[in-house]
Amino acid sequence: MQRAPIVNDFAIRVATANGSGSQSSNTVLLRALFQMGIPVSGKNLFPSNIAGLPTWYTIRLSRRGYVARKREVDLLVAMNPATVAEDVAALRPGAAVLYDAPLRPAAPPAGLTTYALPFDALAAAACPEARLRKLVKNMCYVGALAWLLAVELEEVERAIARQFSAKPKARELNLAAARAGFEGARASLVKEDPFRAERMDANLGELIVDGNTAAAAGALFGGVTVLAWYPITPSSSLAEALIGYLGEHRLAPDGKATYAVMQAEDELAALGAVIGAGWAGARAMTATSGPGISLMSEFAGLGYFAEIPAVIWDVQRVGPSTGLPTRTAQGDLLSTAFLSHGDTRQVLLLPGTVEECFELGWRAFDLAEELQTPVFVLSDLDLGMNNWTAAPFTYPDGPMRRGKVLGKEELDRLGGFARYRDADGDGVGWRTLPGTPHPAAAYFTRGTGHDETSAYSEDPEVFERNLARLSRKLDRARELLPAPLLEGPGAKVGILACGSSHHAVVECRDQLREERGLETDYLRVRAWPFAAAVREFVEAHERVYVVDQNRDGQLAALLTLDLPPGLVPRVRSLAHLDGLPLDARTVTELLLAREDQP
Amino acid sequence: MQRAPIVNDFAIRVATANGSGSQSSNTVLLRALFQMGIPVSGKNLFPSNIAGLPTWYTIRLSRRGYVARKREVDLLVAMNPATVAEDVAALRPGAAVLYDAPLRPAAPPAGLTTYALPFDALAAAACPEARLRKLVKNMCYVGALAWLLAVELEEVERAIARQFSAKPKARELNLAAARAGFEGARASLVKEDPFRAERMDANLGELIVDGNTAAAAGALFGGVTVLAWYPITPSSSLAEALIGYLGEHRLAPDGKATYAVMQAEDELAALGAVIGAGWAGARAMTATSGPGISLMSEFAGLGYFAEIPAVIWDVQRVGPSTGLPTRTAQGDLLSTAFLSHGDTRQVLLLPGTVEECFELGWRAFDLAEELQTPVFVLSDLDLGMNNWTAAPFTYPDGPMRRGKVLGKEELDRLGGFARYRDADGDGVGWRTLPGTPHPAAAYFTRGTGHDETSAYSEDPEVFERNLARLSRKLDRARELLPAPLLEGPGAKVGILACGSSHHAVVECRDQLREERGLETDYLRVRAWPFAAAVREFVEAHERVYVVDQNRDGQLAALLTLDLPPGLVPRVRSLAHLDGLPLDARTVTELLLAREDQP
Amino acid sequence: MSAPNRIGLTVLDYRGGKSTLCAGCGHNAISERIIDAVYELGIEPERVAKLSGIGCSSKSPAYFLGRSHAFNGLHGRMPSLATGAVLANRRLLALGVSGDGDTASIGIGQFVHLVRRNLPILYVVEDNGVYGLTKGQFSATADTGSRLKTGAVNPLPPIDLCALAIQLGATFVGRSFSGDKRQLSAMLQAAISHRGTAVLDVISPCVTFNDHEGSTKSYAWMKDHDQPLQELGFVPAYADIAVEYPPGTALEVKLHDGSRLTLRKLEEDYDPRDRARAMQRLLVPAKAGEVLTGVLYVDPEAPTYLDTLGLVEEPLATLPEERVRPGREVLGRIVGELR
Amino acid sequence: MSAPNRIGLTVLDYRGGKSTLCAGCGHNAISERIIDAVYELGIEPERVAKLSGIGCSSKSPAYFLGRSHAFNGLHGRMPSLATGAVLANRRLLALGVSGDGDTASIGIGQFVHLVRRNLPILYVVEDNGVYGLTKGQFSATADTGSRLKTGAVNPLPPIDLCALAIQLGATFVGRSFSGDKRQLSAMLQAAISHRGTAVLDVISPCVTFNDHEGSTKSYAWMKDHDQPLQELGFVPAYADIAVEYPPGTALEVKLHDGSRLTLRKLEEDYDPRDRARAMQRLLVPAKAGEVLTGVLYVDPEAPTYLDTLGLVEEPLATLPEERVRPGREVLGRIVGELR
Ligand SMILES: Cc1ncc(C[n+]2csc(CCOP(=O)(O)OP(=O)(O)O)c2C)c(N)n1
Ligand SMILES: Cc1ncc(C[n+]2csc(CCOP(=O)(O)OP(=O)(O)O)c2C)c(N)n1
Ligand code: SF4
Ligand code: SF4
Ligand SMILES: [Mg+2]
Ligand SMILES: [Mg+2]
Repeated sequence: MQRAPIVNDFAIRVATANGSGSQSSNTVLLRALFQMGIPVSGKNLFPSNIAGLPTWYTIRLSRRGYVARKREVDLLVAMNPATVAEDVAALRPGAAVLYDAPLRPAAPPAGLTTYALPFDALAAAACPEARLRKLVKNMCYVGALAWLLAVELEEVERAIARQFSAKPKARELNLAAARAGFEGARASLVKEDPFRAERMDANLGELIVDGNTAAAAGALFGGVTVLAWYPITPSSSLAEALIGYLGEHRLAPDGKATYAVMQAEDELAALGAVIGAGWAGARAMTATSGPGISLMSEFAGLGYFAEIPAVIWDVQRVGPSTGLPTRTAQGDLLSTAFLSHGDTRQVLLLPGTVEECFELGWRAFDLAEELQTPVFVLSDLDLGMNNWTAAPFTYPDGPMRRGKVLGKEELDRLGGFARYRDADGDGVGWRTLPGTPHPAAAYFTRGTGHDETSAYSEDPEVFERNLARLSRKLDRARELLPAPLLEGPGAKVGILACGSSHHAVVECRDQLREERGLETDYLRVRAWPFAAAVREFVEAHERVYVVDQNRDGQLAALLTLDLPPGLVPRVRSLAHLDGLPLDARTVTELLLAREDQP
Repeated sequence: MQRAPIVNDFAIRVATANGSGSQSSNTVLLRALFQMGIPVSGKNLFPSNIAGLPTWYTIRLSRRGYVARKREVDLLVAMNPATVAEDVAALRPGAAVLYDAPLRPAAPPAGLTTYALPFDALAAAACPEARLRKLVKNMCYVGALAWLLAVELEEVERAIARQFSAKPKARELNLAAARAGFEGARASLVKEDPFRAERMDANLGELIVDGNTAAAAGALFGGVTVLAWYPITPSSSLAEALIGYLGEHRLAPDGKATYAVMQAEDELAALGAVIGAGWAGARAMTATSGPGISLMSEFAGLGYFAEIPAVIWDVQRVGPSTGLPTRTAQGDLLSTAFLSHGDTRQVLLLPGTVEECFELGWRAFDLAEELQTPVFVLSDLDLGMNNWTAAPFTYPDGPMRRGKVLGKEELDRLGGFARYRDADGDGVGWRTLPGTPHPAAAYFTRGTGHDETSAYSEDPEVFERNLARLSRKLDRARELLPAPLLEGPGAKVGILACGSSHHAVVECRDQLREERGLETDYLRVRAWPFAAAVREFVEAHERVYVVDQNRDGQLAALLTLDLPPGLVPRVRSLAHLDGLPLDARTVTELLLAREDQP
Repeated sequence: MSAPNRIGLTVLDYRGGKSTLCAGCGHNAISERIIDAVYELGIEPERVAKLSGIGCSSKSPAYFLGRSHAFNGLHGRMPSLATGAVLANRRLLALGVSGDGDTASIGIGQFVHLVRRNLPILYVVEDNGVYGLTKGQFSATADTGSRLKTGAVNPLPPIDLCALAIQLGATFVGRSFSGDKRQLSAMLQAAISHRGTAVLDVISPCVTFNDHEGSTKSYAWMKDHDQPLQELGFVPAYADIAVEYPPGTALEVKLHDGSRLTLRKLEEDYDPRDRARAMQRLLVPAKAGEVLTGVLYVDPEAPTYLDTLGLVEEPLATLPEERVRPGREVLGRIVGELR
Repeated sequence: MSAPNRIGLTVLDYRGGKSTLCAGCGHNAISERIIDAVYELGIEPERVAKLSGIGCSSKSPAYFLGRSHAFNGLHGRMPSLATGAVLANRRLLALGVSGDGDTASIGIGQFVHLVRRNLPILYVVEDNGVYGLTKGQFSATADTGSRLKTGAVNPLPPIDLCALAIQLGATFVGRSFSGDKRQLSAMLQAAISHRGTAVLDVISPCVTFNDHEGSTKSYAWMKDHDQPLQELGFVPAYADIAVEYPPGTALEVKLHDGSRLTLRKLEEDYDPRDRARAMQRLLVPAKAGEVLTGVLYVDPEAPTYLDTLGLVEEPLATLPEERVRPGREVLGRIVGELR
């Protein structure tokens, strides 16, 4: 039964154990395919421990450029004895499996193509030193796959050279291992599955990068001066990448730093330092995840009420509580929008691509300083830690916008100022920085009730007026924040999503069109509070499906609260959370189930 | 110009300085009126400092039994030089003012009746010891008011005797001062205003009590065993009252305590201890206010996800941030409902009267243990710290309901158990307490993903199933929580409110009926997630006005998120926040403004 | 299979799940010692409550005492959870497990206040100088100048949790090393037998992120720099064994429960009952990089938080309704007072 | 009106708003001393940043230095705010004001880590043993056995913030009394001139809630139990005054900025540069209830957090764009690395 070849449109899943060095092998495979001009994406599914527990890495090749997770696995590489049985059992007929010979699956489902290779022996041949063999064994499967899938061996070798550029010995060993795998496969396997990689011309000039690195690069070009952080998965790599970039690109000629990095004692202190620094005029940021956001609640309210610029990256993981620290979610939308007691509202930025992680990396500072308020950038583990192809980053489109700050000269001219006066009708007052050498520069910042001059006040009217101005300020911000992106218009059915859901939605829309003839328009929101275009989108559609990677439909909730009540009946929540990156099929199924409801 | 007498339907405002001992005088006045059988209420408007800043105390007499704040002041007692000018300026024509003679207001508005008395001289005559005079001066105005308003002097004397029952000397001095005020007024004033107090037969068997004391008494009868708290206005008096009651009523015969009180180092530790204690089987509680709630976010999420009973009183004050610590609000509804990152939802109880503070004081423990989740009781400063008349508290209507706990015997019979299995279809699993002497009793509690046996799990399906059960659990709780109270039905217009807004709404409905002929039905919700009756109420009305003591319409937001989308267009938010206890006139005006909108 | 202990259980009854920590991680060895100690003391595993924060160390309670309840709580907040649990049920034997990040960084505030209250608890810090679970950043116990694998150097001074605990009035303070079976076992048994807070700072190398050259929390470093103050012995209350030492060479400290901690002196004038001397000794290291181990301070009879609060003897959690809900007459009285 | 100081300002230029604290509150006296000290040192008020937490004490920055920026932040979190502010602008003179509740209870974690970093800041704890603003509950510095007005007795041991700070490696630690004008003024001036963290625990009676018999933080108690270690003097860097003492009776400590702290010894063998002895002296009170005041410890040259981080000399906050936003070629390089 010879099947028609399936070219550049399948998913490979590699099952290994955490800490076994498979990360490099998978990256090499991904890069080799990328270098062949094939649209690819990689998703790492790893456990919340350091070594020994199962890990899965999925690489998707997609001729049409889809980069969301694909729910079905086409080719399994089974290297982990602990999971081989269930991994194989989960395959559908038509799939293939390449397994480490000792792991022969007991009762594989019917219809699988199976290949076995003795990877230990291959590694032994390639690597004379016994104690290093464990490290290169995983590179053998890369070579074997190259043969199986017709991945160009030269690209594999180029990718290995790049991966181990700083370690010549490791490079040689890995090259040998890959070749051993390739030769081993050629020598003993007979190709029976239909999956093939073939050179294309995508990816020209593109990068492979994860969202956290992109965000770090963005912050670098945002002129960040203070980073205060506390490690937490999946945000640590954002801070660590930034520390790397700062050390490389932000030292003065005398070796002194034009930035300060504070590893804080916890998240309360991290945001405290960011707010203190923002108050004193620095571009200050932190990066954290759910538990850290909860701990930052009190300071977030102070930042809102005392109107201090601050940038907080929340690389979301699965909650509630500690939840699943190494799985992805969009679970903090609602609680962050209203983070802190009392009538607090926070600005959310919602990047959906790694390019946007870069752009919001710098733009968040402009927005925080212009609006004088904390700005939360809600990324997620899928976006932040997985590898994505991306267009080269664009240099900021103008000088840094540092908001309304009065210096000595302005004060000389004005004689004085009132910190919280709505002088310009946009809800944003003028501020001065501590240290400004002018006798009228000082004001007294506080989290208690205050009048326009920032003097303490319990006066009911003063309080009400100030709170109304804060509300106006964020309302006016709607059109200042990154605008939603529309694809359409013209259809009756709308889809609304944010963040990393984007990639599943793009594919889902094609599925709906191609499989059901259902045309949809699509609005991707990139900030909250929402721009007027969001309301207009709902107005223009009979029904709007809102895609959420959480249990409770949090984006739908924010939308519901923002819309004129008359439009709310058009909103339909499609919420899904199981910790895996969202795939198109799930969205399509959920949507069609609602469409087909009587 | 002789005006018709106004009997038992006016408001007295006393303006003094904080820390001047006026609290006792005002309490005596309130009590004397109460003892005369007149419906009264007292509202203390005090600054966030300890001594010297302005304080206002308002006593309202209301024949019809209205106890909300009355916006207009009818009789001002001006004792504070710092505020006399503005206090007098704020009076409407027809009002009266009794002022300390040296404070003669410069240019009082027209149409005021004014009385002056030399209170220092009166106090001097009543109190030979010069250094005590300052303390009794304020009792002189009570005596003077007694004469002016025909408050029975015997009742004033009874109230003084009660107030100073433990301090005979103070009692005598204050009696003398009140009499001196009475005589001084009789000797030198001519009654010209229309305001009069007259004996009625309300208040029979009733108490005067603040909500915090009532809640403390409730907790006592709820069998609280662990209180962990950190002081914060306006919740401290709840904890302190409870400590008093426990010391008095909960010592074993040998003097040992059947309770533990921990003054924690902060709010994180307070809720941590409560959760630790709840896990170990105690009835544990804490009391706090907004900033404390923010700090408790992370533990609140753990409590939700690990399913630990806990009772948290949030006596709300004005936020955001430190805000106005001595002013009232309902500003934590939304952020507490979704307190903590991830898909967390919390149970809210919403007492509206001091009687309910008592009842929820004990019932909250039953609910927390039955539902195995943190229960937040959202009171507010108005309810918690002001004095209200109340019916005597009702003893709990049945034995303590301690929820699903397996002991040694049950385990012997069952052999084992699975902590998070939905064994009974209500979403609530069975738990065991640490220390249970059975080899199968133990389970491993965690905030990370877990399966039914509480074993660590990152399995997507296991996680999704568990989260769905948690959602179901709270959905099923809707009818277990205190039911909403309906007044009606029959009208087209509904009003929905919660908490201390109740008292303004009751009066507002009469105003609407009497002044505009507008009939309304009224639903007071007492818990979130809402019971089905809430949806039915909206279904049964053309439009539903939702009353909120916050800026953003938080109760309306919770309602909007809970209703089927088709009903949302009926919801109209009436939100108001200036830190003062809500008054009926404000609600009426807001509502009519919306009604009259084209 | 080991012999049954005093209450007829074998070591197997004290085991937990399979460890998911890295092979060779110091934390695994500490888990073994905890199993031994509780087994040796013949304590019912059901009496133990395991409490922990977040980190590799804080996961480890899953790998010992599977018959004990456990609460793996929040990062840095184990002390408050433990306090609540002990107040709810004073009969529990609270066994707190934490890491250096969990205790010295995010958790230092709760640690300070736990120590101040002298809560009955064994508080073990599995100290590797890094945040293992988040991949090896320095924690607040990392020594000045120590190096990460990446080459990064720690510029800040370490928090010495033992010195800090003694300064705060802790009543049992010891330092040990995950690799020192004998010392750690005796210390754990004594600490469990102590009536108040027992703080043990156990150096526990992270083989994945902090066991290289340049680390001061590595196996190699400890091999060279471990400086034991005493040879520890422990005689449980139920055993009636006399231990003889030549006069002046040893100390015996009788713990509240009647058990005895024997300390054969290696450093002559050190007396772990002298708080000021202990502080002094910790402040002035005898040689560069020395890691002083042993029982650093002990005050066996200091009142605990339970004494302070004057609790009844029975667990509060399970007092019957009639002892915690006053009768109708009390409500009548309270209502009367408010009339 | 006072004479102009070195920079031509009078004391009036250093005043703040009218205090809303209770008359007689110790905090008011401390505010006065702060005004004096900054005036005496001739510091531009615009250079000062006042930071505080929440409490009566933390309100007090509104009542001095009206020409300085201030941030009255959150309860217990002043240290992190201050750290951020100083990192943003190292030229600011950070003046942190806190209370004993604000620091020793809720804020102890941030305090510990601030001290550990040796952030350049003057950190004043206005210590009255109670939470004044919430009406007088015990704080964590209340002495064992001290009494509230209600009769409640504090059963827990106090946290000695000075001993704790020294243990943690603080580089300037002093204790004073709001009522001791001379000592407090000199100490404040020296502390402001210190280059790292200066922790001052200033006993500051709460007249409303903790000034009665049974309190150990009352005016009366301090009158009887204040035990000064030295007579302090301070000679600013700009003044060139020689101070002569008979040999052996005094110590002079030269601070980093060239100013000098003179200590006329009242207690013979006390040397505030000896950390171990300082700890020792604080642990073993000479007489019951003594409150040891004076400069307890000083290390004038220890590296600060700014040294640790190797910051440029200019304030980070106002570096021009070209120094904080790398050019297009750098972006090109970064992009290239990711290709
Ligand atoms: C509030 C919060 N912040 C951060 C984290 C991420 N985190 C998990 S473990 C850990 C550090 C653990 O270090 P340590 O206590 O030393 O334990 P080890 O892993 O070294 O044994 C951190 C920062 C978290 N879980 N929660
Ligand atoms: C998070 C939080 N918890 C509690 C409070 C209430 N609160 C205000 S001031 C204070 C204590 C202040 O004590 P201290 O620092 O000693 O200052 P003092 O008033 O005695 O000068 C407390 C608990 C608060 N504002 N914020
Ligand atoms: S990472 Fe380090 S601390 Fe964590 S399990 Fe591995 S060796 Fe142990
Ligand atoms: S209450 Fe105490 S601390 Fe607060 S201002 Fe008054 S005297 Fe000072
Ligand atoms: Mg560690
Ligand atoms: Mg205080």
